[in-house]
Amino acid sequence: MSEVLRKNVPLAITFLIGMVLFVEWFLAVPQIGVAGTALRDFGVTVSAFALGLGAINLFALHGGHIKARTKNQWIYSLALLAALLLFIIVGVQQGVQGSQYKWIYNNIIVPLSATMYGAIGFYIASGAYRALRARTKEATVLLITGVILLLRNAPIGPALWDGFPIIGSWIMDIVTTAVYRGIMMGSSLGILALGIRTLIGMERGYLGRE
Amino acid sequence: MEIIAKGKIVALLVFVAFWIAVLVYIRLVQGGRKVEIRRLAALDAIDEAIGRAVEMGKPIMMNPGLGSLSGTFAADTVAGLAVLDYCSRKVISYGARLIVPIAQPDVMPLASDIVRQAYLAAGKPQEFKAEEQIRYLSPDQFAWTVGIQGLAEREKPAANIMIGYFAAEAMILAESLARVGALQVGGLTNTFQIPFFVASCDFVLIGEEIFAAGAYLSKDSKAIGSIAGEDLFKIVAIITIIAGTILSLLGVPGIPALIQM
Amino acid sequence: MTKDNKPEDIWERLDRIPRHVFYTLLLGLMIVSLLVPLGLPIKVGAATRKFYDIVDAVPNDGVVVFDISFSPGADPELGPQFTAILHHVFSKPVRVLFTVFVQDGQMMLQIYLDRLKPETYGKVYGKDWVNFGYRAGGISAMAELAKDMTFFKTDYKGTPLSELAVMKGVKDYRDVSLIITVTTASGGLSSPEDWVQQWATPYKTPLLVAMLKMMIPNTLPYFEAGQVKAYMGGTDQAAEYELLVERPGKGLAYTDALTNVHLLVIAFVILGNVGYLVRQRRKKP
Amino acid sequence: MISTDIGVWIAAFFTIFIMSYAYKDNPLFKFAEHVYVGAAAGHAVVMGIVSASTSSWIPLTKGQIIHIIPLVLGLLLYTRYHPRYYWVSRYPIALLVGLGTAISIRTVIAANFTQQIAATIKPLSAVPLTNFNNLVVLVVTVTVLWHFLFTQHKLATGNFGLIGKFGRYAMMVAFGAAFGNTVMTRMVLLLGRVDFLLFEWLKLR
Repeated sequence: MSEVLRKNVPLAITFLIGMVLFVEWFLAVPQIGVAGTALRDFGVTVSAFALGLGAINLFALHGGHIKARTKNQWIYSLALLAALLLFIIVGVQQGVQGSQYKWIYNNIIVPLSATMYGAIGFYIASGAYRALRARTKEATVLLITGVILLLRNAPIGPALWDGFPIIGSWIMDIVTTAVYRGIMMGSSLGILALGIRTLIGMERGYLGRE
Repeated sequence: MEIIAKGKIVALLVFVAFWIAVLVYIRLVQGGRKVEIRRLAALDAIDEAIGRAVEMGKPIMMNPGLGSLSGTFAADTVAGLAVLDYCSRKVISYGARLIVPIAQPDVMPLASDIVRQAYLAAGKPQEFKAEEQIRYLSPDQFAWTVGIQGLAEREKPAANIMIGYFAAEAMILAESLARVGALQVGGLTNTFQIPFFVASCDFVLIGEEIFAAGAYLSKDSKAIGSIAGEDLFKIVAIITIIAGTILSLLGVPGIPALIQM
Repeated sequence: MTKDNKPEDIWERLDRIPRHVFYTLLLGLMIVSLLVPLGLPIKVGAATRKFYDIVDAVPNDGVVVFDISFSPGADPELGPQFTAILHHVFSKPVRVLFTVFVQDGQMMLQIYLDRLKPETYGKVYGKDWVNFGYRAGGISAMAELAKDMTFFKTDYKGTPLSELAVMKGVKDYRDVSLIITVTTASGGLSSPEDWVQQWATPYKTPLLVAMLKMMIPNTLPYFEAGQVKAYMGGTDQAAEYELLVERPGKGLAYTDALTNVHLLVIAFVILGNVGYLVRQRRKKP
Repeated sequence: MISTDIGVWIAAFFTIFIMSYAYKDNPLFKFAEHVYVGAAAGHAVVMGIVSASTSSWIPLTKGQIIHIIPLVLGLLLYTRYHPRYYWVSRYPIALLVGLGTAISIRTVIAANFTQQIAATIKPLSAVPLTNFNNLVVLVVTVTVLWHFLFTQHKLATGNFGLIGKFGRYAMMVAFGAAFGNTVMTRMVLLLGRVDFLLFEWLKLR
């Protein structure tokens, strides 16, 4: 009995939800549409609850560091949990539209996230230098088209030869389109196959420990 | 009255046919039909990278990516975990150390189980140190990335295998691990990021190759059967494109419209 | 010739330029270019023109679904595009419904609304535009919205949508003239692909995508297949749009610096290859 | 004159701390990194609360009883920490997995497969260049697909193997181009931070 509750029912739920959504999508049955809508409505709320799980994990991990006074770490853990609590307290008190919440968001999250993202600029520069080398035949092809596109995006390219923007755009619009189309078609089949196996209970990794 | 929604007839037919084909191939493979998946160069590279790290006495990092098990990228993550299964057995049988950085909470218990099983199979379960080896970092993209950078600086892995879903951080990861001298094998379906792995990793599995690699290494009949079904549909797609174009050139109109019915 | 050794000659030096030299030059060049702009001329490309024309062609009182799905990290590249398009949309007699499917989008939208001030365009909240606010659920919510434009029930402040004049006659996808998404979202949340799959493919709603330049190749197959009507990506296109709507902004300001940085990267790639190839040749007897 | 806004100063310091890592790992970076992780997690929780309350809690308080279901399911997610009843969390997860999988795959087949086949099939055009481009798209799409044949050994080796090989070179052309094209995007993001430091913090203009 407990085996049924623990495993079979969840697998059946996944399957049934899948079927409802497929019928809703492919067939014109209005009644199913209502069920589909309700399910997706539920999904919105349940995934909102899932956002709390990450916070709990952080509390466990960094609370542990603080308690154990882990060398070179606990003080950082303290900063982490302080930031976490600051956002939750201010956010719950005044909502995301509150002026103080907007202030901490704009002055803490915005610069941190923007700078992390921006730091990729450093890595792509050193990466271009290191990786765009004529080491093998394939790497040489990569080097040549890479430089053509760099020249297309920098006005010096067109100034040197007005063919750069034309060739660059042609590669992007024609060759890249077709290549990505081929890759996309292939991987969509892979995704589809796994999705089908998941819905019929052949892949049950998401259930976690047995 | 229409029963099938407009614009979805062909899609539904293809969907159902694909579903059947995958199930039939899985049955066939389970029934003993021999389906061999072509060996990919990047897979040999995984062995080579592990061997090199063992010789150097340094750890091996295996990264199953940023994806979770319930989102759009579940498929990529599952492929990464299949490769993790293979890597951990190999690494542990050589007596080397494996580090697995984790982003999503739901991936952690699975990765942990896989590595624990490998230690059990090698007869040395007492050597498995879950907290040290299966490193839960953060589901936040860049916090996870930064955590991996830190791990790389401290542990200096000699091999870095990254197969799964990767986003903008792909370039940072590949550069940071190159900094510490790791031999790198990457694999992903996210077309935005494939160029960066291709440029910065020593070997790369591109797009669908990660599913084939997972199937090849796991020898799982369900995964192998699926690849056979996928191949059939790629051939069908190729034939449709070529035949459709020939018909269109001969002046038969409306082939694309037919496919979009 | 190990890592600790000094490089033996100029070629090895070129082959192994230390990272920090590169980074310092990069930052220095950016600072100088921003402080001393050269004002290099630019030309409006066909892609930007097409985007502009489609926005411009929305009929009077038409409904535009404007999706904001980027986070602060992408602000330098998407902010200028967003500002220029938003300025254009607000300058026209159309209704605007803002949707947000990534968490940070709500904040980004608010920041830009505060900057542009819809009231200066004569736009009244609730009558000319509405903000649905952030909704979790990604593609499921997006798919649902197509079938029922009042799916969210309330706006971001909790006001029932039925009480807002802007929603009058807006029932489902048939009442939407255009979707514009400004996005860096990954698949499943609000990526260009998601809008293609949930709206543009099944319902043929015209879809415009403003995104990072690096996202263009991924979106091109959809553009070529007609599922995306026009796209913008990158600061160069933002600068072009700024010219079209006659409102100079960051896009134009960044153009010089980007040009110079590209030259630096090209120079380093060339130097690296020269060093590498000369050394390879010397190794061979 | 340099900014007098304390918020700008905080933002400027965080920007510099994060940038410093490109040169070398250091304690200031580590501090910024930890604050970032904490703040992002806190913000996620707040946004989750907002979202759950607008889509379920408010309708529930207005008498729509059915909205009790997602709220209960959401709470059940947290049973995963319970040593005995951890399996109860499988119910909401089963819902999320079912929804996520079905919604993504039901559209993938049309958008990423059949429609892409249709888009590759083109009639003869009066413009020679268009015909040439259409041919290139067709050849590249087919050869790339060919490259991804894994179980068909006859098609993957010998002369037929060359077709897949061609596809692989086409991929390299595309990847090189995409790499070169991305440099712009990444540099703009970095430029945005430099812009902030120069003009919003130091106010050099």
